[in-house]
Amino acid sequence: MTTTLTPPPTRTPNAFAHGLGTFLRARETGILIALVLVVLVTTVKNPNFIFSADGWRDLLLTPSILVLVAVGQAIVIITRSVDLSVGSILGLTAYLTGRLFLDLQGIPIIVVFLAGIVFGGLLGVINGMLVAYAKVPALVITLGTLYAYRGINVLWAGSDRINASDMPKDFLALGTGSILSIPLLTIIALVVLIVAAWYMKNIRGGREFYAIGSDPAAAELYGLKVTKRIIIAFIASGALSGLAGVLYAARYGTINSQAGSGFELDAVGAAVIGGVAIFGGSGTVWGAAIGAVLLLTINRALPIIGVPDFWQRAVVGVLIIGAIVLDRLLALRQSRKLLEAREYSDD
Amino acid sequence: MTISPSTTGSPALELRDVAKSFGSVVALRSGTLALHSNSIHALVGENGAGKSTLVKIIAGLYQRDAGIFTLEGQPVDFKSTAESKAAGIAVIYQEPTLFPDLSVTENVFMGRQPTGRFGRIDRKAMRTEVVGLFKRLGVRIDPDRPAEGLSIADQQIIEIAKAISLDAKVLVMDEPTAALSGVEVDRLFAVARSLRDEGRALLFISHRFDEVFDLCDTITVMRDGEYISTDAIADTNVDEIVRRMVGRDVTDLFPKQEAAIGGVLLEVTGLRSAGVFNDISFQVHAGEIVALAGLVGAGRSEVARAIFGVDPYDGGSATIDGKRIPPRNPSAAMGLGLALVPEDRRKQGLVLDSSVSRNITMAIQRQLAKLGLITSGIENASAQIWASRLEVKASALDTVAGTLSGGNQQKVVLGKWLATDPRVLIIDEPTRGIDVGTKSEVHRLLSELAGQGMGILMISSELPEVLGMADRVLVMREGRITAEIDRANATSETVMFAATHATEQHS
Amino acid sequence: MTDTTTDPRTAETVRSYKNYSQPLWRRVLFTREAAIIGLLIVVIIVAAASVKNFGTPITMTYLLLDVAPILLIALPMTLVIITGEIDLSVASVVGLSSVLLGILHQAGLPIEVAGLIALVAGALGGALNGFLVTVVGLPSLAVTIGTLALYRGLAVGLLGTTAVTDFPEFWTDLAKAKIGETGIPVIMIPFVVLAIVFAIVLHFTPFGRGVFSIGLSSEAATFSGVNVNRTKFILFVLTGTVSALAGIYYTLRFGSARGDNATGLELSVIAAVLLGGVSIFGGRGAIHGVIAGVLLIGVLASALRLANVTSDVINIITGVLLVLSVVSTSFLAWLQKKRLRPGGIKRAGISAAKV
Amino acid sequence: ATGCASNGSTSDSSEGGDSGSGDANLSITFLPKNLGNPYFDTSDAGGQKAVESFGGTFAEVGPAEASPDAQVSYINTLTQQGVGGIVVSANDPKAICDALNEARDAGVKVVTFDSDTNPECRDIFVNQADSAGIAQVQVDLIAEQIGDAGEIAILSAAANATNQNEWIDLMKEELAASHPNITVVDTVYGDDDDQTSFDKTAALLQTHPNLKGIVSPTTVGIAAAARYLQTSDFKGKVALTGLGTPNQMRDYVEDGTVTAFALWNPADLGYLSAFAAKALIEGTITGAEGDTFDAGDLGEYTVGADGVVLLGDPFVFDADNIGDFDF
Ligand SMILES: Nc1ncnc2c1ncn2[C@@H]1O[C@H](COP(=O)(O)OP(=O)(O)OP(=O)(O)O)[C@@H](O)[C@H]1O
Ligand SMILES: Nc1ncnc2c1ncn2[C@@H]1O[C@H](COP(=O)(O)OP(=O)(O)OP(=O)(O)O)[C@@H](O)[C@H]1O
Ligand SMILES: [Mg+2]
Ligand SMILES: [Mg+2]
Repeated sequence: MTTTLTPPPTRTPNAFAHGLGTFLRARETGILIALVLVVLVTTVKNPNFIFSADGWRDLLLTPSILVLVAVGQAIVIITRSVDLSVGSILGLTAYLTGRLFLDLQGIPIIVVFLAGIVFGGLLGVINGMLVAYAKVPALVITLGTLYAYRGINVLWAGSDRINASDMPKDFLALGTGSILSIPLLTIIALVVLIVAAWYMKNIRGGREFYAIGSDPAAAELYGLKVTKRIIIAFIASGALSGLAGVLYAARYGTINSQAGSGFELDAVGAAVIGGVAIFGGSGTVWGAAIGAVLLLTINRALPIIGVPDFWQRAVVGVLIIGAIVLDRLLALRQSRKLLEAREYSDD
Repeated sequence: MTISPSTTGSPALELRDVAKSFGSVVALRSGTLALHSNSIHALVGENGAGKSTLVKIIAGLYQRDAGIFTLEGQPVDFKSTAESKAAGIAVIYQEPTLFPDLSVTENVFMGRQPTGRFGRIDRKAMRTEVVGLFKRLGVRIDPDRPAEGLSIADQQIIEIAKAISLDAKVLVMDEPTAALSGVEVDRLFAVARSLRDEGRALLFISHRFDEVFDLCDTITVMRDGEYISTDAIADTNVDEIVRRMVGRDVTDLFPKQEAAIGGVLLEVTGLRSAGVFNDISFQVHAGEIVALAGLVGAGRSEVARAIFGVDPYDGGSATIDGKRIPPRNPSAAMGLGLALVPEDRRKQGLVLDSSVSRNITMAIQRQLAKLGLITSGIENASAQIWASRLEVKASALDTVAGTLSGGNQQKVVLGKWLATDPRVLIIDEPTRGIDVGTKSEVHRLLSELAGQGMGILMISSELPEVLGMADRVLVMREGRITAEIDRANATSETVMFAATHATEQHS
Repeated sequence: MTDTTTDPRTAETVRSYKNYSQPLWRRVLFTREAAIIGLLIVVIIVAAASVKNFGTPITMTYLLLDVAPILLIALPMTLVIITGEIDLSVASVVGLSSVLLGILHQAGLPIEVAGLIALVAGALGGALNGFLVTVVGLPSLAVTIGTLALYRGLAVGLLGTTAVTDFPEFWTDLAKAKIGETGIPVIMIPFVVLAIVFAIVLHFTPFGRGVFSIGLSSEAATFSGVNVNRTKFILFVLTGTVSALAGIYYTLRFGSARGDNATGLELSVIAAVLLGGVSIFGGRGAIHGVIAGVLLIGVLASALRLANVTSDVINIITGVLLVLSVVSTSFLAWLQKKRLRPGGIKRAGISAAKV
Repeated sequence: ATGCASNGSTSDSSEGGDSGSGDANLSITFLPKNLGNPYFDTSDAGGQKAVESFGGTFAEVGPAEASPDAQVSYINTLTQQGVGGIVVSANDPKAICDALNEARDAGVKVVTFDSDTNPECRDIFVNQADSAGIAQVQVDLIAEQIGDAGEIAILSAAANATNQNEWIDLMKEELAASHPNITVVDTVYGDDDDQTSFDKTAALLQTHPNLKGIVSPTTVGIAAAARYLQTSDFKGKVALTGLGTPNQMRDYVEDGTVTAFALWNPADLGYLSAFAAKALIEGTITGAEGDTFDAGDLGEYTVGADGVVLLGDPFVFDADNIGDFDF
């Protein structure tokens, strides 16, 4: 009887070893290693990739906006939905940001940020309600709102363009400035990422996203509030896309009606590459964030490594497919291991 | 009706004349049940008697159509499982429902994790509690592994741990032991008894009478959705209970015709699949009905699926008339004259959203096609024949199959496979969830088919059905055939003994 | 003995069933397809009456020329979506086949051979999608997001900044030619042939029945002897091939092979297919509805353009129409369920939103 | 949105030809590469001013994204509407050809501006400056700014843009011929998209640490590149020039990020194109070499070889003169 149950190893003595083990087994590890490799190889080829003020800054800055959108996307995908309208939401809020500065001279920057987040969240609510109440697949709904939101944007903006000179210098500085050589935008993205990761890992609500994505029927048996959670996931995605839109305005300085178009594929791509299962239930926002950084860093590294401009999309495609195939193989290996473990325990 | 001596005062939970229908299927006519603190109450009844439905009403998953439901004297009306949980009711469902991607620990605590500051989930506390629970249940499952890939037994244990950890006043267990082995069952019983002694009310559902008589204080019998009786365990015996469960002379139900047994049709030799079944060998002759009996989870369905080619297997072979049935190719098996009526008719047997006529002709599309083309007219003509032969109760041939009652759905599946004109029919749980009248119709049909020279392999968990229909009974236990019993020697004792005991009864 | 038991039964109780529970007109009129066709007719009538120049025959010519690639790709896409899968890489295959046609022709191959190779390349592209979905077992959404980038990347990479424009006049003229005096473009001939083939395959063959079964319940289909993986693989290959055909048409019509040809076309195709009544969950849809869906979007765009409505409003209308069409389906389904289950009994099963 | 109002009247007046001289159909529609591009906003505004000055009806339509197939749909629509003239900047020299020819067969006059099609598909091409001149001025500017030696890179628009590619080729020839110490190390494509151009600039500067200058012969590209440079360490170290509009570039010239850049006046380009269309519609000219027509405030212009009308030499903007312009 004493042999049947070996007490679990006490964790304190070798917490580090345990942590290391968890890290090495995590799905995100592979993708992180890939990222480090890309950065290393590129840096060896051209040290400026990291070791110049701009190189360092761009390494951190360029992916920050996509990181925000990818975090929201990851939350939605983890609950077994998908949000294709993020690019359109980003574009709309970016334009809203410009308009606010133009039409309400002297508006405090913080108010603009809040307005962007709230507006994005509202667009997310529309998605969430349609998906959760009408029980219609998220893919179709958000494909529809992808068109509709973008159309509204074009209708609103026309061929109007917001230029850097239309927005306050302080605001634009947020897009490029840095503290202790870490760009502000990156800090914002990191804060959001850490909060989201913490929530997804340590708060009941966060775990329920995973539960719903893992098995929606079981979630209902457990008495989880499935509808509410799905709507919240879409609000999160919308609000983060809204925040990303405000930051987009700060970073790029010029906004027209097409800002952020095509972002949805990058965001879904980042999440999938980062190990978020497209059928929900597993993956982390960390993974999605690393996926976003990898995606954009590859984009920047390919010309330095010597891949010509025109071939870069093909390489990105191969990398996406490679990542999901790898993920699948790892999952298969895992489930084989579990099956073997069962056979042993049966003996 | 006598009240158990161990229960005094008002019941902790009471249901009276509770009814529930699903469309035209009446699952529960008059469910009556009273659970008392300090007591373990057994609920028994045939398959489809309405036990699980009753459980789901208690859990708040279903809402009753009529009747009274009180908790400690107060009428309650649960709208969701969250409400019943909050009211102190823990439920172990018949089918384990875990989140495959989440860890075992998380599965136990989902939705009610212990939290510390800032609402942070206290993982340490969670893990400690799970380890304690598993120790109490005497199982070795890594609390940190994902639920994905766990065996049914392990999943069932996690369900049990989950329910126990709720620390509920009322604990409902719907066939928790169906997949468990002796050791685990003993542990479970020890825990159940200690819970009883702490003053809780427990409900225990099982088809294993030894367990029921070992554990419980009181027993309620249900039949066809109706309450039959409640007795103190000490005042009754197994024979009495079975008589009440079945409620009629069993032999009347099974109009077995004598058929001439011919040569070997289906021959299975040394079939094995790692972790599922091992060394399966048997034969089915023309005109013969062979029953494959055993407890749920013994692996009978897996054997059937492997023979038919839906599941892969690791070794061995199956032949029809000496011709090898190629693995993983159901359409080739169909070509050789094999038909499989699968156990889960709603998922595997039918395309629920498709019409009756499409479903009936689904397995014979290629035969029906003229010049490679097929039309609704051709399908309807063929479906007409089988629907009327089996007397499917449907208003028209384009009625959506999912809207039919369970028994009629089963008839459609039968029709679909009989239409292929098979030589060998494997039929998995032919009458699960079917009402009594339909049941005997199905049995008569099986008899008739055997009489016409078809070889039938019938998988069934219903003992009376096995005993009433089979020319020969094969018993499976934990993935192996443990006994072969001919009609003359087949009794409930011999079959159940082989299904539950490791040592083989017959040499 | 057998006689006595069977005879009376068949004589007494032989039941006969109506083939259909509803009269023909109800079955034809009360469908998504009929609704879309009706809407199409209404839009055409309203546009002809209120939009200047819409009534002219040339409108139809331009309209059909414009929507021809979408019409073509929508055919196999319909089948793919009915099995419950999706292919987002079609527009990239259009681009790739366009580029292949261009560079191979430029390299001196006769255009017929170049076209054939482009078709084969499209089939191979579809086969890669199919392989990853059926053999490796990946979700088609993720796979085709990847191949969307890959095929487009190959197209852009192969041709770089240049565009190949020197195609034989015979072929470029043919791509725009009209059938006699009718004003109907010649491209409609292969389209109609393909549409008939696809309609027959989907609606009148065992293969088509299998496609529907897979979409409704791939498990039940497997248990009935339908080869699920082979069916899906074939459909992905077909989609790739027809997309390549659309790419060839596209190239010849504009006389220009470019890497970025038809960017974003996948969304138009999917939007049109869904509008045409195909369920994204799989298992339901019809070719005629899809054709009406494509034409509806095309007619709306054409009429609105003629009425000087800007492209953004056209996009909003497309998006809203798409959302409304799916929401209305599930709303109708919900109503029907309510009617079928009187007494307000709660849904038996547990359903939750899926992707 | 603006198109609705003005075009409503197009349809009304297209048949009658009520305005302008005689019964000519002076409804002229501008079809830029895409809407929402400030360069075309300016040129089309110039066109509108011209059309209104001679009493025609002006309209502007176009796709949201610069693609030839979308332009074809619009050309077809305009043909059906029976406008008098189309003034178009081509997204592809060949792809829109047939549509334009059909329009011409239907009696619509076609003027290309900014980016030409093949000559046989239009009546007149109004060239902002001849390509050699454009290439020359940019080469001169960059050579001067980097001291006639070192690495430079080019940030272009779409990879298929006809005019861009032609200029780039000519610039390379000119550099090879007259500035042997300057090497073009890279050409990247920002697709006339702010974000892409911005990110490509960043990548360029990383990839080529010794870069001395960037030439961006597109207004979107030069503005995005300037915005990147402004906030980077490379400000003042890497020279930037190319083609840009004064309003977009004002900040950067004033703070020294950019010393000088060139452009013709896009408003004049649109203005001239509108008058060319008018002359064609009225039958004053046919597009043959040697034809002359009146272009309002700009004076008289002569059609050159291949039906090309040249606006003039590009103008160089710098800190001293940028304050004089507002477009
Ligand atoms: N969701 C449902 N929809 C339609 N019919 C149902 C549903 N659930 C149960 N039924 C029917 O109700 C009847 C009672 O089912 P129930 O599951 O309660 O039986 P049970 O006594 O638990 O049987 P078993 O011993 O096999 O578990 C059966 O005929 C079944 O087919
Ligand atoms: N020895 C075993 N160890 C672990 N898991 C097993 C073992 N035997 C069977 N299983 C698992 O149990 C399940 C078998 O359940 P299933 O209910 O299909 O069996 P069955 O005998 O057909 O029962 P029934 O048809 O009566 O429900 C399978 O998931 C199988 O993997
Ligand atoms: Mg049950
Ligand atoms: Mg079974």
